[in-house]
Order: sequence, then C-alpha cells, then structure tokens
Amino acid sequence: MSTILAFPVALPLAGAAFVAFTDGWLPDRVKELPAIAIAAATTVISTIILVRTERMTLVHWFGGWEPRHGLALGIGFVAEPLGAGMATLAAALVTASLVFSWRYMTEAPRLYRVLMLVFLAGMSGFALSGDLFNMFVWFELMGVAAYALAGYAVERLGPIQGALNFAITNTVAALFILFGIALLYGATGALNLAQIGRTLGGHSVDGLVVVAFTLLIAGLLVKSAAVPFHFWLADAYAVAPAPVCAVFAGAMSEVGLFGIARLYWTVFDGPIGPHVGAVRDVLLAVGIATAIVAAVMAFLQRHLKRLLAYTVISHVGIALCGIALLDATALGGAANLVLSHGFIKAGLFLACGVLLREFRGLDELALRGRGRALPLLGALWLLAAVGLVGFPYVGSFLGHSLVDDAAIEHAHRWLPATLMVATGVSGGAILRAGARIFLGWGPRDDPLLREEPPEEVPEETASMPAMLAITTGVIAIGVGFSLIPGLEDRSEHAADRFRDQHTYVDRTLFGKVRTYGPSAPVVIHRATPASIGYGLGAGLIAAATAGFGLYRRRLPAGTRQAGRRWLEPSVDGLRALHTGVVGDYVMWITVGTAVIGGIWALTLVS
Amino acid sequence: MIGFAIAGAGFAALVFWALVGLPDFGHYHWPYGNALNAIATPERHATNVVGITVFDYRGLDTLGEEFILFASVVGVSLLLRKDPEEHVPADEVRSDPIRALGAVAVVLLFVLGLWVVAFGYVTPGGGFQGGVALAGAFLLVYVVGGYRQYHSLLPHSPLEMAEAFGAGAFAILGFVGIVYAGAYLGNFLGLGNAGSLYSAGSVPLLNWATAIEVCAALVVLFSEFLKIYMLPAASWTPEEGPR
Amino acid sequence: MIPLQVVIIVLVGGGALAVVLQRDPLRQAIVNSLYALLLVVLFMVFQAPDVALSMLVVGSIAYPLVLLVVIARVRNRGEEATDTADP
Amino acid sequence: MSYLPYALAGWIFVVGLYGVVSSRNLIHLAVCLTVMQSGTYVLLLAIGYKNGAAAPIFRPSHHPAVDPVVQALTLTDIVVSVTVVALILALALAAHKESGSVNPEEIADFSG
Repeated sequence: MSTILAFPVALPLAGAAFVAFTDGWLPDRVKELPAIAIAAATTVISTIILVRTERMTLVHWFGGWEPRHGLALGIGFVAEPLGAGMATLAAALVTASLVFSWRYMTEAPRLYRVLMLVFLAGMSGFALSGDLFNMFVWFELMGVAAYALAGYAVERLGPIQGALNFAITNTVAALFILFGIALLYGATGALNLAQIGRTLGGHSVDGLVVVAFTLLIAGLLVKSAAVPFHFWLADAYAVAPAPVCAVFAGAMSEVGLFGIARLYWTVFDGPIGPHVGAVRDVLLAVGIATAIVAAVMAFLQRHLKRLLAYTVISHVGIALCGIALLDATALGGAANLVLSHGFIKAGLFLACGVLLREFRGLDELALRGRGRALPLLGALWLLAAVGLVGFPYVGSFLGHSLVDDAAIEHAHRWLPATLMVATGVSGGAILRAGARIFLGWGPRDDPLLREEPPEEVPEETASMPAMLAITTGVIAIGVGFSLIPGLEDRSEHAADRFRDQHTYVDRTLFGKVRTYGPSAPVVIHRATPASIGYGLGAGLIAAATAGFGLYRRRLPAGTRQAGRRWLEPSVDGLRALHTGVVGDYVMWITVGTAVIGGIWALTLVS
Repeated sequence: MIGFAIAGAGFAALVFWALVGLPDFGHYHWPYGNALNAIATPERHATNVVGITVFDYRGLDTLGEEFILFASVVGVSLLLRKDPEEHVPADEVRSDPIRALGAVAVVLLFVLGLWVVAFGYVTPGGGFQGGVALAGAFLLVYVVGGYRQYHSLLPHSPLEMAEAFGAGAFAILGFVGIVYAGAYLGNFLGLGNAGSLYSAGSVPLLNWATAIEVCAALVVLFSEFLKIYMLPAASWTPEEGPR
Repeated sequence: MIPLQVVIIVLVGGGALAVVLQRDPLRQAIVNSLYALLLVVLFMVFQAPDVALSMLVVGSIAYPLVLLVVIARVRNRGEEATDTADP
Repeated sequence: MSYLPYALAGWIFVVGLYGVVSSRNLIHLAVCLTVMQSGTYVLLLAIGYKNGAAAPIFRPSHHPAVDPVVQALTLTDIVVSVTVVALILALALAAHKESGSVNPEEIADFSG
C-alpha cells in the first residue's frame, strides 16, 4: 500500500494551487523558485518510484478502498517500470523547461507556471493510473492545460489558430475515448483496468468490443498524432513557446503511445489475443504511413519549429511500429525510442528558443549563416540530429536495434529498411536546417519551402548561459541513452512485465506481490551487425537528404526536370491536404476511425 | 464532401453496431454499483451515494475534475490577458422594482446555493452544483444591479486566491488523509450519524472546498468574459502589430 | 420502457438535431438552453437527480452567460456598433 | 424497445460530430461539441438504469437503487464540457479580435 504513488500527482497539483495563491506575496527574484522546486521534487519522487518498481509492482488505492474479494471499489494507481519511466520523463522535461524559462516567459509568468505544473500532474497521472475513467480525467487535465499553453502568444493569429485546432481535435478524441469507456462499462461493469481485462477475457469479440477498441485506440492515436489524425500537431507545436514545445514534443505525444500499449496489453489482449494479426497489420500500416508522410513534410518546411514538429510525428510513427509488433523486444525498443527521442527533441526545441532569443526569428533561410556566432549550439544541433537518426551507439540506436531485431523475428524483413528511410529523411531535414544556419551552406532561397509568419520575440533578459546549459544537459541525456549499461535487458524485462496481464491482475486485485530478480548485469548493448548496418544506413540517408536539400541546383538539369515532373504533383497534393481548417481535421479523424473500425470489424469478429 | 458522407455513415454504423452489444436497457446487474450502494450507509453513514462516490470512493476523479476547472479558468485568464485598461461603464439598472426584487432574488439564490452545497452527501446536490448556483447569485448582482456593483463587489485578485485556496485545500486534505487514514484522500474524521449534516467523515470538508473553488472559478470566468464585453467597440480592434 | 421515457427520448433526439442545425449562434444559444432543459427531464427519468441538478445549473447559468457574451461581442463588430457597448 | 435509449445516445453523438465537422462558425462548433458530449451523458446514464429502481438516495431507508458510479462519471463529464467550451470560446474571442472573423476558414493563418 505504497502512498508514494500519490505524490507525482498530488504534489504538482498542490504546488500549482500554492503558486497561484502566494504569487502576489513573493519578491520578484524568488517568484520562480516554488514552481521549479516542486517540479524538481516530483522528478526525484518519480525516479524513486522507478527504482522501486524494478523490484516489484507498486499499488496504491486512493481513499483506502482496497478491492474486496476481487472487486475493485476505489481508484488504484499501479506503477510498473514503463509507467514510472514515462512519469519520470515528463517530470524531468517540465523541470528542465521551467528552469529554461526562468526569464524567457515574462508575460503572465504566474499563470504559465501554474499551467505547467498542472500539465505535469496530468501526464504523471495518466502514466500511473490503473483506472480507465481516471486515465480519461488525467488525459483531459493534460489537454486543458496544453490548449492554453499552446495559445500563449495570443496577440497573433497563428498561435490562436494552432491552439484552436489543438483544442477541438483533442476534445473530439477525448469524446471518442469517453464513448469507448462507457461501452466497456456497459459490457463489464468495471472501470479498473485489471477488472475490465479479467471480465473481458470471457467475453466473445462482438461489435461492442471491436468498436470500443477502435474508439479508444483512435482517440489515443489522435493524441499521439498518427496519420491521418496528425494535422493538429504541426499547427500547435509551431506556435507554442519553445519551453512549452519541449515538453509537448518530449512527453505529451509519447503519452498517447503509452496509453495504446497500456490499453491493448491490460484490457484487450484477452478477447483480441487470438486475432492479433489484424491488429498488428493495421497499427503497422498507420505507423509506417505516419513515419514516411511526416518525414517528407518535415523536409518541406523552413520554419524550424514546424520542421521539428513534423519530425516529432515521424518519430511517433516509428515508436508506433515498435508497439504494433506486439512483442516484448519491440515494446522494450519502443520504450527506449520514446525516452531517448523525448530528451533529444526537447533539447532541439530548447535550442530553437535560444536561436529565437538571439536572432529574433526561426526562418531557416533568413538565419542562413548567422548561426556561426553560436558554435556550441551548432555542435549540439549536429549531435542531436545524429542521436535522432540512431547512429550506432548514439541516442536512439538501442531502441532502433531492438525494434529491428523484433521485426526480423516476426518475418517483417522490410520494416527495418522502411524505418531506416523515414529516420534518414527526417534526420536529413534537421541536418539541412542545421547546416544552413550554423555553417552557411546552401542557397539563400529555396522555392520548395513555404513562407511562414515571423515568431514572437522573447525578452532580452533571459540569461543565455542558463538556456544553453539546460539545452546541453537535455540533449546529452538523450544522446547518451544507448550507452546506459544493462538498459537493454532492463527494458526487455520491463516490457515482459508490462505484457503479463495475469500477474498484473493478481497484483492489483488480489494483492499477490511478486518480487523480481536483482537488476540485470552491467553490460553495454551488444548490437547485431544488422542493426549497426541499419544505423549507418540511416546516417547515410540523412546526409544524402541534407545534401539534396542544400545542393539541389548542382544536380544535372535533366534529372531535376524528371524529378520535378514526377515528385511535384505528389508533394503539392500532400501539402494541399494540410489545410489548417479544423473542420477538415475532424473529418479526417472520422474517416480514419471509420476505416480502422471497418477493417477490424471484418477481421476481429470471431 | 462525399468522402465524409460515406465515412460518416460508416462511423454511425459502427457506433450503432456497438450499442447492440450492450445488455438490455433497465437490466443493470453489475456488482460494482450494487456494492457501492450497499456499503454507503453502513461504512460512511451517508445517504446520497452519488455524493459519496464523487468525494470518497472515486475522490481522485473529483480532484482531477477540480483542477480541470481550475486550469481552464487560469487558461482563459491567460488567453484574455491582452486587453487594454478596464472599462467600467455606468450602466446601472434604474427601475427600482427590478432592483428591489433583484436584491431578494440574489439573496434567495445565494441561500439556495449554500443549501445545495451543504446537503451534498445527504440529498441530491453537492459542491459543484451548489458552487455554480452561488456563482449564478453573483452574476445576478450584475443582471439586476449593474456592472459597477458587480465589479466593486468582486475584486479580481481575492477571487483568484479563493479559487486557488479551494483547489489547494482539496489536494491538501488528501495529504491529511495519508497521515490519518493511511491512503491519499482517506476519510479521517468521525463518521457521525447518517442523514444529518454531520456525517460521512471528511467528505463535508472536501465538499465545501469544491464549492469554494467552483464558485470562485466561475465568477472569475464570468468576470473575464464580462470585462471583454464591457470594452467599447473602438478598442476591440487588433493592434497594428504583426498580423 | 414506460411511455414517459419514450416521449422524453424522442424529444431529446429532436432537440439535439435542432441545436446542431441552427446555424445562427444567438438562436442556437437559446435552443441549447432548451435542449439542456430537456436533458434535465431525461436525467430525472433515468433516476439521476444529482446529474439533473448539475445539468440544470450548468444549462441555465454557465453556458448562456459564456455564449451570450461572446455572441454579443462578435455581433457588435459585424454591424459597426455605436461607440458605447449596447447591452 | 430496450435499445431506444442507447440509440438516442448514438444518435446525439453522431449528430454532434456532424455539427462539428460541418460548422463554419467557432461558436456554433463549440455548442456542437457540447451536444456531442451530451451523447456520452445519455449513454452512461442509460447503462446504469435498473427497471423499478429509484435514485441512490437512501433517505429515509434503503431501497433498490440505480448505479451511482455512472452518475459520478457524468458529473465529472459535465464539468469537463463546461471548461472546454469556456476555453474554446475564449480562443474564438481572441481569433475574432485578431482577424475580425470566427469562421475557421478565414482564421487559417498558415497551412502546409
């Protein structure tokens, strides 16, 4: 009955109320401290929970309402390594962005800090909760705080449109999830994940189970921005302030993926287990489409934050493929990808904040060559790009290799190559932007890229060294992820525990505690030659894409003509789909859900 | 549009196909609800089971719900912070009968709101419903009196402190629950006797914390929107800043 | 299924359609409050007094205030209103 | 006949979704979102209903009652609906201040 599980949620909430209550009394210099202290304390507590979950799964029943002979009465938090890892990632990124924005956010800073703490509580709650409706409440809390934060720079139309698209699409997603929860409650009479999974085990796969599964997965796919539900993400991340984007990109999109894995393994694995092929194929198709489409769109952007937003979507697609393989190694790989990508992308968005403070704008072409004044930032940008690409033993390499191994195991030989191409293209887009800004390569203008409105300028008072230090720290953690000894065995072990529904039910409903062996031996990941090959391949493709982006003019005219004739219609078509009008986005959500639901209706019903 | 029509029809078909799988209407037979109905009075001495479910069995949902309201009102003040100076027009309601009857109505609605909050765990009602009614009473001051009375009666910062106090109190009461009852949001006061105001342990405290927070939050929300409404049309044009 | 349930279910179904089909925001706000009232009756029929009270209070205080203020502000700009904000 | 309340919930949900997709005015869209959400209220309460049972208010004495859990969920749901509508309307106000319009097409500042 570990009450420590309540703190990652209760502490930020009480802290947010405290910050809102006492802000008028604190002297100016000290105003920032309470929020940062609370976020740091939450990070420490989440890390303690993560370490303790290595030994055993922790459970806490709120209000003291323990289950009575197998019937859950109250709401329970169940902490497993993956969930605790997600909560720790969220807390670390919120702390980093609060320190980064020490004087970066000068308009209504009190409201900004309150919303960041509430946002942290929402993510921690979603990662730890063992109750389906409680997860919806944290999903909504995370959403409400995020909508306001996205619309922070409210005096320009861009942020308002971004925040509106974000709010409306995610609210529709939340309603899909709620409808799915109501259906499940009708079929099982339970809201506790373990209880629903247990009751649903005996339930035949009928229309209700299939559509509830579709609605829940579609709602979470909207939150993690998989194609065709991804349109809102680029609009929202391109306009939110840099520290807010760091937390959005680093943790919020991944929370959606975590929800999909949690729901499938704990609730739906029972009834849908025998038909797992159909689920795997649909999620793989969505994952690959997301990775490829977003990588291409990233290449077509010149506004740095919009470019990074599309790379976020592309990486969500890759992690979704890891989850979609529905296999322990792949799930461990996806968890690694999520954690390493989370830190690196947060670092890149913070780097955009530094660029914005220094040069008043984030337009890649306008910043050409001006980055030479910040060599450290240039080095960080290159390091981050290499880390995202999954170069051997750097950044997300461990995650990529685990997913590749699992794909080969499941006879999906073509998957690693596809993911390599997608990673390469999105990495190439980042490299191209970095090379043009920090090294001055490439032409001054590029017709392929679109013109974007100027960015709002932060105050000069933000201290440059502090911002650079935070950016360096965050990127360093992300890049060094593959070198953490024994991480491979730990993540596979954690993935196995995550998938083991029977032990989960015994632990939560019947209190049967099972302790797990000592942590894995300390050994650095022995990569298979195939995964090293894919890592190097991705690096090469990234370099080639960046080169193509910068020096397209040097190609012989003939190939350029053929390229334009062949590529132009599809590129324009793809770009035309992103209309920026929220009615179209919700239509795409409906179309996507209807298609996925239709496929599963035909294949899953026993 | 045709694409959407087909997809929309497909989506509707899926929804109605799922609803067929639900047990027949009126035949709720699950142990969860029946168990909560059975143990509400014996173990918590409370007669309104929905109120006890909201504040005790599933108290964490209500904590999240309070902070959703708190965060959205903070978000609205963040989004609408950009406006020029306060503009308080002299638009008093001049007809005396309305003012007199209005004053009576305000007091009645206020007392009704307090009553609905107080008996939240005994009869239908509760912190949220009563809180909104109380906020309605404050709004009625504007409707029958005028914006000047409303504005002077409800200065902005104490309201935001009350809102933060209500939400924070709910979270802090949860921590007190750990100290006394061993679990976050645990019930820690004596249970009193069912059917009376003094019953159901610490639920009344949570109930009143919610009421304060909801009332203050909604009044802040109304003030934000009324402040925008009161701006003269001239000042409601975009500054000449970047479009 | 007692007749009262059938009647109120049909009314609520019609009410929902009316709210969605009414494109003018001001009229829609009024129809929305009537729809909220129908929902209150439906919730009473479903033996849910707390929810009915909540819907009643929200439908009569929270939604109308928020909607009418925004509609008034948006319509003012549309018709080049006079200087003072007409109530 | 026992399918009618569920059909009503599905009907309200789909009608609300149609309203959101086809809306050309943010205020209209926000209200359609609340209609869509009211579909989930009706579904939740219909699931918890028991023929011949009364409300779960045991005053003065205990009696067969409907499911209290769905009513607690619906209460939380109504609060979520109010807060989201307030936020979206605040954004609509800001959009109207900047662009003079609340039509999502006219607000589309950038795309692609």
